[in-house]
Amino acid sequence: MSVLVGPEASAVPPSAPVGGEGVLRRLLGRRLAVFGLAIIALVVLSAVFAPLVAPFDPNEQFFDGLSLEGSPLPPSATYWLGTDLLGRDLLSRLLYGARNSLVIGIVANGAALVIGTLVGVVAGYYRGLVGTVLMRFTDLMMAFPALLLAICLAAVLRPSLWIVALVIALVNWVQVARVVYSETRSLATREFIQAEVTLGASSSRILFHHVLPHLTSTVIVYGTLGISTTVLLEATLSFLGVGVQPPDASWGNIIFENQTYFQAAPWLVFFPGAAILALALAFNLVGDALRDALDPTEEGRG
Amino acid sequence: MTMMPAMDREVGTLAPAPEPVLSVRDLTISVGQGAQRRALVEALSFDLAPGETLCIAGESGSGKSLTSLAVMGLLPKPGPVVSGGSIRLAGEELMTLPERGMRRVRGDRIAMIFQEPMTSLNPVLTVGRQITEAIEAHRDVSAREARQLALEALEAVRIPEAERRMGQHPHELSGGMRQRVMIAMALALEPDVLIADEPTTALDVTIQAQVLGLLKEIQATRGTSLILITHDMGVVAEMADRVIVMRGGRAVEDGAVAPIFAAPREDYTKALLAAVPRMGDGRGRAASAPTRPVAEIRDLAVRFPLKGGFFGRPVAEVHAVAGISFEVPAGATLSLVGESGCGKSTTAKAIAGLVPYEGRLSVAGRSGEGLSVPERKALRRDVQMIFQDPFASLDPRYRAGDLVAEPMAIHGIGSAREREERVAALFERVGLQADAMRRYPHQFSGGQRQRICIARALALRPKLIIADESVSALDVSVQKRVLELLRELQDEFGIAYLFISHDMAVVENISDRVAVMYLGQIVETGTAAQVFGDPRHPYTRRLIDAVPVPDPARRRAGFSRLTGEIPSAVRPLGDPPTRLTLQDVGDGHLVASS
Amino acid sequence: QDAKTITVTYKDDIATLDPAIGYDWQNFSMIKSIFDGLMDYEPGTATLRPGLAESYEISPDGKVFTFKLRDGVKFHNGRAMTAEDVKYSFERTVNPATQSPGAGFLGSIEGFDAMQGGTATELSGVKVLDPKTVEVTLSRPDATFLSVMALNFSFIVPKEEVEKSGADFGRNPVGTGAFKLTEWTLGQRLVLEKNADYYREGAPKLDGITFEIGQEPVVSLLRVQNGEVDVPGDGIPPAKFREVMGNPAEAAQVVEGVQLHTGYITMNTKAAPFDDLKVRQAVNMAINKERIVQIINGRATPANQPLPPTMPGYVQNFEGYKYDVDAAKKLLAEAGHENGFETELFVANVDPQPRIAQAIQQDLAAIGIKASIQSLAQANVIAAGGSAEGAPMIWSGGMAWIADFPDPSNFYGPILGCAGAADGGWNWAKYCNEALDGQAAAADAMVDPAKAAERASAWGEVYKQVMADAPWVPVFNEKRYTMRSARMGGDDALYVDPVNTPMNYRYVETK
Amino acid sequence: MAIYLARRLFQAVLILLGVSLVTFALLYLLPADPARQIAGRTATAAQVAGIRTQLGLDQPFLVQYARYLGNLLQGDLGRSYLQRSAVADLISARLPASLLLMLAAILCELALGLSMGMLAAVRRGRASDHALMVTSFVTVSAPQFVVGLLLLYVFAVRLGWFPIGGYGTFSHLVLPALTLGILGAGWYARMMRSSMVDVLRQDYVRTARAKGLRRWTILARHALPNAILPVIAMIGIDIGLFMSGIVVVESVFGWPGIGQLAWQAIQRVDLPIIMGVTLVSAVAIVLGNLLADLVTPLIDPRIKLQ
Ligand SMILES: Nc1ncnc2c1ncn2[C@@H]1O[C@H](COP(=O)(O)OP(=O)(O)OP(=O)(O)O)[C@@H](O)[C@H]1O
Ligand SMILES: Nc1ncnc2c1ncn2[C@@H]1O[C@H](COP(=O)(O)OP(=O)(O)OP(=O)(O)O)[C@@H](O)[C@H]1O
Ligand SMILES: [Mg+2]
Ligand SMILES: [Mg+2]
Repeated sequence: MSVLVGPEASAVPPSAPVGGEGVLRRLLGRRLAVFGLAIIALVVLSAVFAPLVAPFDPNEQFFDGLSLEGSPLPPSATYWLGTDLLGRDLLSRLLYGARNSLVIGIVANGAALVIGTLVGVVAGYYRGLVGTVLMRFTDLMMAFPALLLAICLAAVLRPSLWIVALVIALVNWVQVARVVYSETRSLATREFIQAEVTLGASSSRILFHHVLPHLTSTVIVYGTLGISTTVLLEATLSFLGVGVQPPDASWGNIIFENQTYFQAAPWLVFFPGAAILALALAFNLVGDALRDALDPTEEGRG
Repeated sequence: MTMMPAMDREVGTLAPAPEPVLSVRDLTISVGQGAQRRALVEALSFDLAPGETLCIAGESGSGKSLTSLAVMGLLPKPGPVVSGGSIRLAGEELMTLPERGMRRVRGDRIAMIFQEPMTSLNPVLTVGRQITEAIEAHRDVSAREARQLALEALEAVRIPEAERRMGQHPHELSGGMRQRVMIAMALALEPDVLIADEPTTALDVTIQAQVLGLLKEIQATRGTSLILITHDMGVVAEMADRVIVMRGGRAVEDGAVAPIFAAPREDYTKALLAAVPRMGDGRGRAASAPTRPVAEIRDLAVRFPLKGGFFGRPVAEVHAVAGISFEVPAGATLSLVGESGCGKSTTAKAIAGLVPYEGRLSVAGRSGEGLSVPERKALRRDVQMIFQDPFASLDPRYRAGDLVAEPMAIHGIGSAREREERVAALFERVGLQADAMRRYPHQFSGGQRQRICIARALALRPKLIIADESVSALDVSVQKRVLELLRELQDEFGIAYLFISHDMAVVENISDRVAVMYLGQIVETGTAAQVFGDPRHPYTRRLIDAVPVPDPARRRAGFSRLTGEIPSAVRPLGDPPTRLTLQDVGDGHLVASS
Repeated sequence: QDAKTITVTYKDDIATLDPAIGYDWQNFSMIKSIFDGLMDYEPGTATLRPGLAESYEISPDGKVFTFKLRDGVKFHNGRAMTAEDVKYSFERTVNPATQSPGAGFLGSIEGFDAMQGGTATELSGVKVLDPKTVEVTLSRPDATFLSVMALNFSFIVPKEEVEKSGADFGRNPVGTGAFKLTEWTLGQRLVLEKNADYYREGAPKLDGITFEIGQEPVVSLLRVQNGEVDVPGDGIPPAKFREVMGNPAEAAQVVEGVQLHTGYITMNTKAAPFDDLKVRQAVNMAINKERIVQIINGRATPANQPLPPTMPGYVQNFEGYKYDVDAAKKLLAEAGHENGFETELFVANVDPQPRIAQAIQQDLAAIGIKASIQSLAQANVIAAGGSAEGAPMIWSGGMAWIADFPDPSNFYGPILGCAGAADGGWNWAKYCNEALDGQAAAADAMVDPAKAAERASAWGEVYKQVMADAPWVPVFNEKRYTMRSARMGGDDALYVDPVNTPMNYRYVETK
Repeated sequence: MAIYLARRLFQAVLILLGVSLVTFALLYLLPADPARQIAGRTATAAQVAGIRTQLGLDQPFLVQYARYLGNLLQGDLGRSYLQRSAVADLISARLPASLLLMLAAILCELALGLSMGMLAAVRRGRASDHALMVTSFVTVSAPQFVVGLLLLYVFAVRLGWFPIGGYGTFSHLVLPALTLGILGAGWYARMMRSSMVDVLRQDYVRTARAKGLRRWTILARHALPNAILPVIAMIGIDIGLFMSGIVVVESVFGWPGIGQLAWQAIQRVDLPIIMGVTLVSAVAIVLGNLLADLVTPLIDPRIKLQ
């Protein structure tokens, strides 16, 4: 009987610890994630230190920045990324514009993500009155045109970047909420959530400890894609007079004001577009890696 | 009732097997990379002759499921990988077979029944679809024929109202039914090799007997070879031609069934056999003086609407629980037994507050209805539930240790440090290594997960634990230890158990009282001694008779197969079943008048 | 494609074809080809000629105009036009219920105020003498009245059709014009068909015109290049200008002309700091107009006064304010703004306006004025300019004054006169010089056609004095560049017709 | 179910009321003066006041709103200030085109997005997965105006496969639907990949494989319905998102939809049109979401309507 007395016999040595502190380690263990982090760091640093790194004043309209007929100049030794329609240095504008675009893409988009997730999770879990009211409110917000809200806010308040950020947060959370809501509904039927209920876990504990972690992949998808779309949305809003006003640059409005010129001066659309893409992709890489790192079943994947 | 003719094969003799259908050589499965690499299955070899039944028994976590997954080429990715050895099917090497080739093998030539039926069935597809598609994938049949075959398969595993079940989704079925659906799916195609991973664990004895009978029948008519993974030595004795006993990833003993049962060579095998609970040797415990009941259930009824028709209006109702009353005495064990689908899990869920019910129940002096939030929380602290399907009830993103610590964290018991110590102690007591605390649910075997669930329920030392088939996935050795643990805790802290099981031997061993359920109602209840010693209701008798005996020499000649209408709890709207009245036949031994 | 029908594209919707209401540049000349007024212009010029009126007489005091109507003019519904229709049409425009944005143009007709005020249902100044004769009496002499008679708001509409269609007359226009509307699919296309009964010989030259609506200018250009479209109504988009001009084959299809247009910056003369003349003058000197013209690829000529060069009254050798940063700085310092100041510059948000605004911004910065740009939808800029507190600076581009009719008075009244300076008016500089208003009225009282030159120089004086007060910075006069497909013919002048944009539909032809 | 539907429709009406009230209030707050816009440049203050009275703009807010609602109930959305046409006419003339475009775009993005996402999930971690995901980000980050023009340039001007803008036939529909759909396709692809990756790990997928089903059968029948849940919710959202995309796409392709109408109205502050378009799109969005909510339980039977 001796064999049955001790703990389960095992042919294998105890395995090394895998998680917790491992999340960061696993994240850093992925080359792509590190690459993504590097790009993000690069963008953030160049935005912060734009005055130091930018070759020119972003708003200066150089006399030699335009051809005699008034056309912008393609990339050259002086103007690395070319000049814009007013003869300004595109590179400098991109560097300074990063400041505005980061506020939108990260702060506003992040706020939308947080609000949307909270609303969606709560509505999806507490069905009944709370859920219904929240979801119908979400529907209302969704049915309400964002542009209109923006225009009215702009007319009533003083247009500024933070107003745009506010509008974007107010508008974008809705989509997140919707998707999170439907996923939460489905998650709530899973047995491990029911098990949690029988343990006496409070709803908030269930929501934050057990439902939310399962939503990370959805939230990450929205967060990363949201970067591109919000940065572009900001441009539309600026155009309507709500946000960043000329001559201040943002990646979105550089694209927006030059998009009809994309054949005549492709660099004016390509470079800011590439910047947005790079930022979004970098976040995506990190997001993907983070999601994998948070997901124990992913352990062992390279 | 008819009896099948006795099998003509002699017990214990090996059918001559010149050409094995399946041949496994030096199979090694390991996990991790580089220095972290460790083997989960090591150098396992066996042959499977046509028509042979090979039982793989052994300790929980010894690599049984991994081995069968490896044969199917379905090891999870990322995860354990085959790092060596060969697997040949009728001479063809499967290890090197491309995916397309494997696809044709799977389902058709080798079929597998998975261990965890809840997660193994697709929640969004109807049961019927999931069976027919397997048929359609390999047979050139029309949709109608496929449906017909599927229906036959379902009827073969004795699912009541098979026709209607075809249109139901897995979550509408009881655990045992899901298991039978899995079996039907695998059997529908009559494969050459059938790998059944704990196929009858979730089944009550009567169904188990029928399913085993069915397996034998198919084996006899089709010459199917069977790999049966089970820890139930009764089943082994009943079914096996040959046995492999595994432990820690290695085969410790291997041979024909009779000699092994008669004269086990290895200590482990000996211990395993010794640990098997046997009917009739546990007298239950002496009926102690009736104490104040910890749970009182009065007229509990649960109905589920069955949707149908155009707008998804309910067309009928499942009377899963049709008005039952019972009490769980404090510090004692009440066992709920009964065939699959009779409403045991539903009763448990109602008591745990997971499904809406009618009737009244009170636990630990609190009524279950109209509670405030803190009252409900307090109630939940007193009542813990262990779910039938352990994998589904563990949050896959948490480490086992954290999962077990969870209830303590919820109720704010102890510091983090204390909790950790307590978790470690619990792990030890349920027979899990300390390092298991750091692993995630998917990295455990079925039995190990079951133990995590048990540890979690014990963490709070509640007044009542509802244990739904909680030891059925455990190998006998661990099962024995867990049962001992449950009993110790009961003695120590006065925990009462509502124990749901189909394993009559276990039930007889651990119960103070037993209630026998049939179609949502209780047909007989009394002390273990009363019910097992003097079963009055015919249904009870049938249950007891169906229990397999862990002795190949006493193998039954055949299995009873029920004929006629399979009873069902589905009834038209507004037509509740008539309530049975229970009569006292002496000393609180209640029997339904039939 | 049928040899004699052409396709024209526009981006914006055609709002209405009701002559009393339509006031967009797109529908303005469409209406001109569906309806007619008593007066008309020689094709391709700004020279008035009689239209539905065969002849007219002006009383010596310049207050009574007697129009003799042409014979045989029929509405598209077949009915002959009579003097009653003239009276009806004028009264319809003036009637407040019509809500005509151009009612004010008829303000000099006697009885206008009574009718607008609701105390009269008829214009006392309009009398039908006989079915072919109308007499219009003015409350004051008005030299522009004949031009007004050539303006859409005084075009003749048939009463029965107006009453039949009610508020939707603008969608079912019936006039006497060279074309009639045969199809209008909202938001998609309008088809005009030749009116075979048109009263003028030799017009129209086309059998039909199809207008395709909702086309992005860049795409319209692609379609022109592809031979699907004959005229891009919105012209050559700035983004494509260099490309088109750089391609000899395409450049040959471009017609260049002048426009009765001036782009200017207004400064709010009623509020600090622009209430100081020196500041306004300093700004006038600070703007580098050449550079701005360069930014828009040279599609304009720098301006120094409100009137465009082709307008009577333009002062040929007016010096204006020269670009001189140092002088500007000095003036600013004299005004007490050594360190400059902060202000706002409003601009409509359509390319290239925000760019021009940024160029202006940089020029202002050079003399120390920090102007922040408010780039808004046109309607919002207009609202800001008209509001009681006004807007410090507005760049007029995109909303700028294109003359309704080629007369110097047209650049004064609402945009520089006292009347327009009121709350909600169009005089964004809030410039109000009573004396100048008097001079302007005097000039407009010179009705005698013989005194045209004198009147022009009187107006020239008015604008010189405006520039002395410097409420505006005239920046440039935009040139018009339109394109036509190779199959389009007719005089180039028809494509840069000063009163018909993008072209004179009645006289252009296919080769 | 019928009760649920009735309740949801009732809620939908409430939502629409809410939208109309808020929109009306916001527009009321706008500084633009419609009477002045109508009256034109030459108008005197008295004229403007007259128009204001005629339009009832001098009434208190609630009176104006009540009257608007009253008219709305009779199907009257008012008349455009600048176009003078009935807003209902303007919208109904353009709505079919927009709906058609949206429908085509949804199909387009579903077809593209779901297949891209599924492919990426299946090839997870391989080069094709990375390529697909970069593509999806490119489509999401690319300005639609440029995408539209590029497509137009390549497929209409250069290759001549499709007409250069316009409306009417199927071939007119292809490029605008593609332009609008491409952006959404990126979203769907990303979304789909992530939920697919989750689903592909589930035990029931293993069961399906054990049955020897074809790869695509497993994907389409077993994985897709489970993975598509978050995507369904997105379709409801999409209708809202389209409202902004449609403005650009419609103008690039000369597509006579309400996007152009709305954009022009916003530029010109033509309040009745803004109001009307807002309401119509709100109806579309509310219905879209309702539909998504109704479809979800059909796909996931565990979810019950309540
Ligand atoms: N993904 C994984 N990663 C690491 N270890 C794993 C993984 N899956 C299984 N294991 C370990 O492999 C061993 C064998 O598991 P397996 O599922 O084959 O056991 P089993 O014999 O079927 O047990 P049971 O009877 O409990 O089902 C167990 O110790 C388990 O913890
Ligand atoms: N959500 C549901 N919807 C419809 N029917 C259900 C639902 N849940 C359970 N049922 C039905 O209720 C009956 C009782 O189910 P229950 O799970 O209680 O059985 P059980 O006694 O636990 O059986 P087993 O031993 O097989 O687990 C079954 O007929 C089952 O099909
Ligand atoms: Mg197992
Ligand atoms: Mg059960």
